Amino acid sequence: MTATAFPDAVRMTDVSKHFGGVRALDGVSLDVRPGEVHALLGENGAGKSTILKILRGVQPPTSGTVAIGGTPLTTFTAEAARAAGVSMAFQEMSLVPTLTVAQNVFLDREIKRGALIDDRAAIAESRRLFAAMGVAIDPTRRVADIPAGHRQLTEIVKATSQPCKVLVLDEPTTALSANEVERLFDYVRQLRSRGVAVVYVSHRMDEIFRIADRATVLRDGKHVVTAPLADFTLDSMIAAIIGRRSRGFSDVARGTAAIGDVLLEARGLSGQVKPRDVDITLRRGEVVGVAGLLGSGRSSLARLLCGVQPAAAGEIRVKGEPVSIASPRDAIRAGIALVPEDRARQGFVAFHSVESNVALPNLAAVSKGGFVDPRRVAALAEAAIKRLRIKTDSRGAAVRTLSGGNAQKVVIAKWLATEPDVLILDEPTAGIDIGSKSEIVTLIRDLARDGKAVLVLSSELQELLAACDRILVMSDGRVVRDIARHDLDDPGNPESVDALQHAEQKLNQAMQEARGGPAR
Amino acid sequence: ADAAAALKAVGDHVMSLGPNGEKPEPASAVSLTDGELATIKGKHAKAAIVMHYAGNDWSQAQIQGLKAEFGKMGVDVIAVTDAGFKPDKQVSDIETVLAQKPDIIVSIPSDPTATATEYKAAAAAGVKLVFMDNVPKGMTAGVDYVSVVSADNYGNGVASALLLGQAMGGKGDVGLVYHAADFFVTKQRYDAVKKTLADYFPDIHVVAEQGIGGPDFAGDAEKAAGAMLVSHRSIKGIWAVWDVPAEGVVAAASTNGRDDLIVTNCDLGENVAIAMASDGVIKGLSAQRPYDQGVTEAMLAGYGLLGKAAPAYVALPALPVTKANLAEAWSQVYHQPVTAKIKKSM
Amino acid sequence: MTDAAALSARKAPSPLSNWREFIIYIGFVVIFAIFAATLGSRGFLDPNNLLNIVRQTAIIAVVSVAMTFVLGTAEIDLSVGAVAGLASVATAMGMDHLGIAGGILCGLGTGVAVGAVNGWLTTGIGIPSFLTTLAMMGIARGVAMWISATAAIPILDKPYAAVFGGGNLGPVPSLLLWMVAVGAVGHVVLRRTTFGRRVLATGGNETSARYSGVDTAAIKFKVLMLSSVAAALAGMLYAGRLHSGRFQFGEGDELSVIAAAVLGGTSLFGGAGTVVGSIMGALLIGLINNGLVLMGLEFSQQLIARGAIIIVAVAISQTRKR
Amino acid sequence: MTDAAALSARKAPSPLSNWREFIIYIGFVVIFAIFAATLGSRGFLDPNNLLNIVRQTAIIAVVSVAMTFVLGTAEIDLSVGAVAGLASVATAMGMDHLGIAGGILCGLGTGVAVGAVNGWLTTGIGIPSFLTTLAMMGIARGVAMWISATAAIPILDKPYAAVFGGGNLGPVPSLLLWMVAVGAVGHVVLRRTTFGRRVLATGGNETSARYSGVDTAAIKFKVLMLSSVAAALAGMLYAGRLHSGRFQFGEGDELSVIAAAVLGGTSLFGGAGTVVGSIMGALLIGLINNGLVLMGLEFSQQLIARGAIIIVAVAISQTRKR
Ligand SMILES: Nc1ncnc2c1ncn2[C@@H]1O[C@H](COP(=O)(O)OP(=O)(O)OP(=O)(O)O)[C@@H](O)[C@H]1O
Ligand SMILES: Nc1ncnc2c1ncn2[C@@H]1O[C@H](COP(=O)(O)OP(=O)(O)OP(=O)(O)O)[C@@H](O)[C@H]1O
Ligand SMILES: [Mg+2]
Ligand SMILES: [Mg+2]
Repeated sequence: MTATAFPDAVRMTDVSKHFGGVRALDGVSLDVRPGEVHALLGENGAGKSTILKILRGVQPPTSGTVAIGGTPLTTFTAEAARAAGVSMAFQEMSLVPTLTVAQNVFLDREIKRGALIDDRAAIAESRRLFAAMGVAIDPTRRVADIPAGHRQLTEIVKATSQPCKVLVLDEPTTALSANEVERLFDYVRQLRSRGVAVVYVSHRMDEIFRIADRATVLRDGKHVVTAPLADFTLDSMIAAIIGRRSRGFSDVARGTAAIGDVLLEARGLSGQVKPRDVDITLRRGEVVGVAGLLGSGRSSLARLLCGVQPAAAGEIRVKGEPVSIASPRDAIRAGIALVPEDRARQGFVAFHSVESNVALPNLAAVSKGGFVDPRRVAALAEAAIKRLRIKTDSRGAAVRTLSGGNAQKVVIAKWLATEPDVLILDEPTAGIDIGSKSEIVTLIRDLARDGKAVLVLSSELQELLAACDRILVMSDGRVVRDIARHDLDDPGNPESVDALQHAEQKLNQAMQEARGGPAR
Repeated sequence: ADAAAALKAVGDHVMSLGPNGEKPEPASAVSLTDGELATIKGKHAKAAIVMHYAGNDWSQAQIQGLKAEFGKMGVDVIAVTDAGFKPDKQVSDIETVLAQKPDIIVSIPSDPTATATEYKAAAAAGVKLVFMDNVPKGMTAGVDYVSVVSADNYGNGVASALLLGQAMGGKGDVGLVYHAADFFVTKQRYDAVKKTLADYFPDIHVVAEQGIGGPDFAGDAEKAAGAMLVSHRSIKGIWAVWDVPAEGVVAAASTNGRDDLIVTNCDLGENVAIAMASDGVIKGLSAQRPYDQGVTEAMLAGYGLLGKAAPAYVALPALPVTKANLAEAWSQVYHQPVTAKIKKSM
Repeated sequence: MTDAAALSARKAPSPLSNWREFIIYIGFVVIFAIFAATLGSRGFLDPNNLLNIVRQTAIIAVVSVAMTFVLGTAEIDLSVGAVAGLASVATAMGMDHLGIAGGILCGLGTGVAVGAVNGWLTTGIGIPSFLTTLAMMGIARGVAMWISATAAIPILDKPYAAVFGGGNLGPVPSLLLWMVAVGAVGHVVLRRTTFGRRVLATGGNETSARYSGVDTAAIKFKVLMLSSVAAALAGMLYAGRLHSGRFQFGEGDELSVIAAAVLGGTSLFGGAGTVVGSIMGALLIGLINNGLVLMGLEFSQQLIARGAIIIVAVAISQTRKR
Repeated sequence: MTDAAALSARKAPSPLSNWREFIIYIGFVVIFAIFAATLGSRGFLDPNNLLNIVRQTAIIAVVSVAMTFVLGTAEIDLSVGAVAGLASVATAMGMDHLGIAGGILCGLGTGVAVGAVNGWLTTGIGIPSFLTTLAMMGIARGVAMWISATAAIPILDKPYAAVFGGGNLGPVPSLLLWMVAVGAVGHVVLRRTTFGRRVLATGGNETSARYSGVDTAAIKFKVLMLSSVAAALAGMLYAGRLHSGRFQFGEGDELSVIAAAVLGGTSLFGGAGTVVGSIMGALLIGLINNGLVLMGLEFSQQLIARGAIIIVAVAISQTRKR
C-alpha cells in the first residue's frame, strides 16, 4: 500500500516527540491518501493528538519529517501548515471564550469588506454553516456562555469550513448525539468525494467502522499497524489498540445489584429554563441513565442536583430528608458528587498537579484541624492513578500535560475518591479509550453493588446500555420516558453477540418518538 | 568668621533676594488700615488657594494663616487645591478654579516654567495673584502679580548649617541629605548649607551627599543616612533638607546605634521638635514662619483688590531654634502654644 | 457568602459581560446630572469648564486607548507614565538642538525605543510584562531626571505648543482633537481590523489563538510598542500644554490609565475591552475630579469622595444588571 | 473570573513552571555576590548594614506575604499602602486617647474594617477588586489626611516603638522577627492548610474550584481581609519605627509589594505563588536599593540601575531555565 500514482496527502516519516522525559512519539510514520478517511486509533496517551498537532504545525517534532501533498514542511508553524492546506478540529478545542461564536469560526481568516472586518457577513455565514449541520447555535453569543456540545460543534464548523486538502478531526464527537454525528459524517463523505484527505480520531468503534477507509493504530507512541478497515474486525481492532483481547462494552457483566431504599429523590425539579418539572428517584444499588438529544436538559438537571445552579422550583430529598442544595458544597455534604461534562472548565485546574487536583474535593478527608497531610494526599493520588490506570509520569505532573482521556480519568478519579452515596456522571467517558471505557462502566456497576446510587448522563447509547438498570429519556427539559434496561433486550436471543446493537436501535427509536413529547 | 554673630544676624534680616533680584521688604512693612479693611469687606471677594502640595505642617500653617486673615477681610475662600508636586495637576487645578471666577489666587508654583502660561492666563483674566516663595517664569511684579512672600530659604540653609557647625564644635565629617529635584526652595537651602559650612567651618568636611526623590521621603532619608553611617563611620553630623527627611535620619541614627549623631534641619515639625526636646539627635533647626507668611499674603491680596502699591518681594527671616527657645519659637511659628507632647518630652 | 454572591463575584470580572459595557455610561450620566444640579452656580456647566474637563483628561484618555490593547492581550504596561515624562524631556531637548521637527522625532523615537525594549524583553526573553515595564518605569524616569538634571526644559516654540495640547482650533482645544482622533482610530482598529481581533484572541486564550494561527508573540510585541508610542505622544502633549519638558510629567499616570480602561469595561485578564469605554472611563475620572474641586472640598475630602463616587457609580450599574 | 479554562490555558506556560520558582534565588545570590565584591569597602558586609536591608524591607515583606494570597486567588489589593498610612494614624491617635492597647486595637480595627468593605464590595456586589481597592486607596488616604489634618501624630510610648519595628531584641531588630514570624505562618498556611489549597484552586480555575465545593466567594473575602490586616500591621510597624503616625506612610507600597510577589514567582493570574518567594522578592529589592545607595549613585542613576538590575536578574534566571 505504497507508491500511489499521486503523492500522499500526508506523509509523516519517523516522527518523534519528547516532552522532557516523556516519549510521546517514537519514530512514528503516517501516510494519508487524498480522498480517504483515515482513522487514527490508540489508547489514551498513545500519541494521537501529539502527532496531529505536529501535522497542524502547532507543535514542532523532536525529529522526523512531514510532507503535505508531496511538499515537505520546512517550518512548523500554524501558518505554514494551513498554507499547505491542513485544517484541524482540536480535541481540547481552539476557541477563544471571550469572542463570539461567529468571531471564533472565522478567527484569523475574517471576512472583510475593504480593509475592515465584516462581522455581519460572518454571522450570516456561520448561521448557514450551522444550519447545514442541522443545529441552531446563535453565532452572536460568547463562546464562554454556550454549552459544551455547542462548543464542540463550533470547533467542528470552524475546522470544516476552511478550504483544505487535509482535514483533521481529533475526537470531534465526544459531546454529540447521534443526529449531529450523522450530519458530520454526511459532510465528511462529501469532502472525501472531493478528494480531501480526512484524519479521524475517535474512541467510538461504531463510528470508525461507519466512516473510515483505512486505520492506523498507535500504542505508547509507537506505530502498531496500518491497514484497510476491511482487514479489521471489532475484536481484532480492539486487540490492536489495547494490546489484549476485549469486546468493549459487551465485556461488561451487568450482574443485577440488589435495589435498596431510596437515596436521592427529586420532585417537580425545575431550573430557570431547563429542566422542567422533573421527578427522579435513585435507589441504592441502582444505575440510572439519562439519554437525550443535545440540549435536552441532561446537564442542566445535573447542575441543579449538584447546586451549581439554584433550582427555580421543586424539592430534593436525600435518604428521605429534604435538603436545600444551594451550592456544590451543600451537595458534597449531602453525599452527592458530580463528574462534570466539561473537564477543562469544570473538571480541573490545568496547571496544577494531578495530586492536588485529586485532593481538592477531598480536602476534608486528607486534613486534620485544617492542616493537610501530604502523605495522605500522595496516597490518595497514587490510589486514583492505579485505580483508573491514569497515564502520567508522576502524580506531580500538571494535568495539562496529560492526554485528553487521561485528564478525563483524573476528573472521574477525584470524584470517586470522595466516596459519595450518589454519583452523577455527565458524559463520563468523553475521550476515554475503548478499553478503559468498559473498565469504567464495570467500576460504575461495582459502585452500585456496594450500595451506591449512580446517575449516568451520556450521549453514547452503548455506554448507557452497558451501565444502566434504567434509562430516562429527556426531551426539551422534561423526562419523557422511563425504560427498564431489560425491556430493550432482544427477547429472542438475549446473549447474542450484537445484543448491544439491537438494544441501541430500540433505545434510539424510543428517543426519536420522545421528541414528540411525553407519552405517559 | 564668627558663627554665633552670623547666627544672630540670620534671625534678624533676610538674606535671599527676590526671584528677579529684588531686595526684600520685611513683613512689618505690610499692613491694612481699618478703612481699607472695610472697603475690601465691601467687595465680598472670592479667593482660591492653589498649593503645590498640601500634605505637611508648613502648607497647613500657611493655609490657616491665609484663611484667618481672609476671614478678617471678609474674603470667601472658595477652593484649596493640592497638586501633589505635579505641575500638570496644578495647571488643571488653576483651570478649574478659574471656572469659579475668583478675584484672588494665592499660590506656590510647583514648577516656575511649566505652570507659567496658566498663571499668565489667570492674570489676564484679571485675577489678583499673590505667590508664596517663588514666581513663575516671565511674570513681573505689579503687572502680572501683586507680590511674592517668601520665607528666607537661603537664610534657613545658613542657619541650619551654622547650628550644625556649632553643635559639632566646628570640626568633623558631615553628610547632607538633600532634595533630588529642581525645586527652588529646597535648592536654595542646599546651596546655602554647602556655602556656609565651607565659609565658617574650615575643619568640617562634607564626606557624603545623598539626594532623595520621594514619595516616601522619610524612608528614603533613612536609607540614605543608614548607608552614610555604615560607609563613612567618621560622620559626626547629618543635615536634612526638611523635617520629614530629618525624621528618617533620626530613625537611621537609632537603628545604627549612633545616639551621638548630630542632626539639624530646616522647618519645625512636631516630631523633630520632640526629638530635640527629649535631647535626641536633633540639636537644632531653622524654622520658617508659614502662618505669618500666610497672613502677609492675604493682606497683599488685599493690596491687589485696592490697587494699592505693594512691595514686589516680602520675606520673613529664618528662625533658628534650639531646645532653649523651642517653646516660644513654636508659638511664633504656629500661633499656638507648644503641644502637650513636646512639653512632655522636655 | 451566599451562592448568589459567589455567582456575581464570579461574573463580575467576566470580560464583556454586559454590565461592564454599561457601567461607565450609566455612571457618567448619573454623576454629570448630579454635578449639573448642585454645581451649576459654581460654573460647572460653563462651556469653558466642560472643556477644562476634556483638557485635563485628554492625555490620560489617549494613553488609555493604547492600554486597552495591552490589557486586551492580558499584558500590562506600567511604564507609560514614566515614558511620557521622558518623551516630554526628549522633545524639549530635541527642539533646542534640532528644531521642532527634530524635537517631535526625539519624542516619538523615545516611545519606539522603549516599546521595542519592552516588547523584546516580554516576548523574546519571556519576562512577565509586569516586571519588564515596572523596571522600565524606573529606567525611563531615571534617564529623564538625569538628562534634564531634574529641571524643566522650557519650550518657546509657539506653533508646537499650539498643536500639541496648548492651543485651540477655534473654540476647540487641540487636546480634544487629539483625543477624538486617537479614540476613533483606536476604536476602528480594535473592532474592525484583523489586528484588533487577534489582540482580543491572544488575550482571550493564548493557546487557542496560537492554534488558530495567530502569532501571539508578534501581537504582544506590537501592543507594547503601541502603548509606548501613545505614552510618548502623551509626553509631547504634556510638553505642549505646559510649554516645557519635565521628568515629573505623567508621574503616576499608569494607574489612572489602567483605572480608566477597567472602568470602561476592559478586563485585566485579557480578551475583552472597548476603546470608547476606556475614554469614557478617563472622562468619568476627570469629571469627578473637576466637580470635587468646584465643590471647594479639602483635598482629603476630595480623595474620599472620589473613591466613594467610583464605588457607587460601579455598584449602581452593577445592581441594575442583577 | 468565569473563563477559568481560558485563563488556565493561557497561563499554563508561566506559573509554577520552574524558572519562576528559582529566579529570585539565583538573582538574589548573584547580586549579593556582586555587591559583596564591589562594596565590601563601603561597609556593605557590615552586619549592621545587612540588618539595615532587613529593616528597610521587612514591612514590604510582611504585606507581600498577604498579597501572595490575594494574587493567588487572581484578585488584587491596591489599597494596602494607603491602609498602612491610615492604620499608622489610627494607632497613634488611638494611643493618645486610649493608651497603648487601645492604639493597637484601633490599628488592627482599621485593617479589619477596610478588609470587610473590600471583601464585601468585591464578592458581594461583584465590583472587580482592582476598582474596589483602587477606590479604597483614595478613601483610606483621604480619611488619614483628614483625621490627622495631614500632620504627623507623634508616639511617645517607648515600649510600643520597641515592639513594633523600632527596637531590637538583643542584636535582632524586632522588624526581622515580625518578618520571619509572618513569613513562617504565611508559608505554612499557604502550603499546608486546606485554606491555602483552596486559595490556589480558586485562582487557578474558579469554575472548577466551585464545582469541587470550594466557596470561592468566601475565600476571596478572606484573602482581602487578610491583606488589609497585614497592611494595618505594616502601618503599625511604620508608626513604631518613625515614632509617629502619618498619612504618607506606605505611599506607593502597593506597587513594591506586588512587585515583590511577582519577582517571587507569584502569578498575577492566580493559582500560583510561594510566600518564601515573595519575601525573597522584597529582600532582593531592598538589597538592590541598599547597594545602589552605598555606591553613592545619584537618585536618578539609582532608578536606572535598579530597573536594569531587576531585568538582568530575571533574565539570567530565565535563560538559565531555557
Ligand atoms: N505538553 C506536554 N508535556 C508533557 N507531556 C505531554 C504533553 N503533551 C502530551 N504529553 C504526553 O504525551 C503522551 C501522548 O499524549 P496525546 O495527547 O498525544 O495522547 P492521545 O493519543 O491524544 O490520548 P487521548 O486519546 O487521551 O487524547 C501522553 O503521555 C501525554 O502525557
Ligand atoms: N455552569 C453553568 N452555569 C449556568 N448556566 C450554564 C452553565 N453551563 C451551561 N449553562 C447554560 O445552560 C443552558 C443549558 O446548557 P446545556 O447545553 O448543558 O443544556 P442541556 O440540555 O442540559 O445539555 P445536554 O442535555 O446536551 O447535556 C445553556 O444555555 C448553557 O449556556
Ligand atoms: Mg488526544
Ligand atoms: Mg451536556
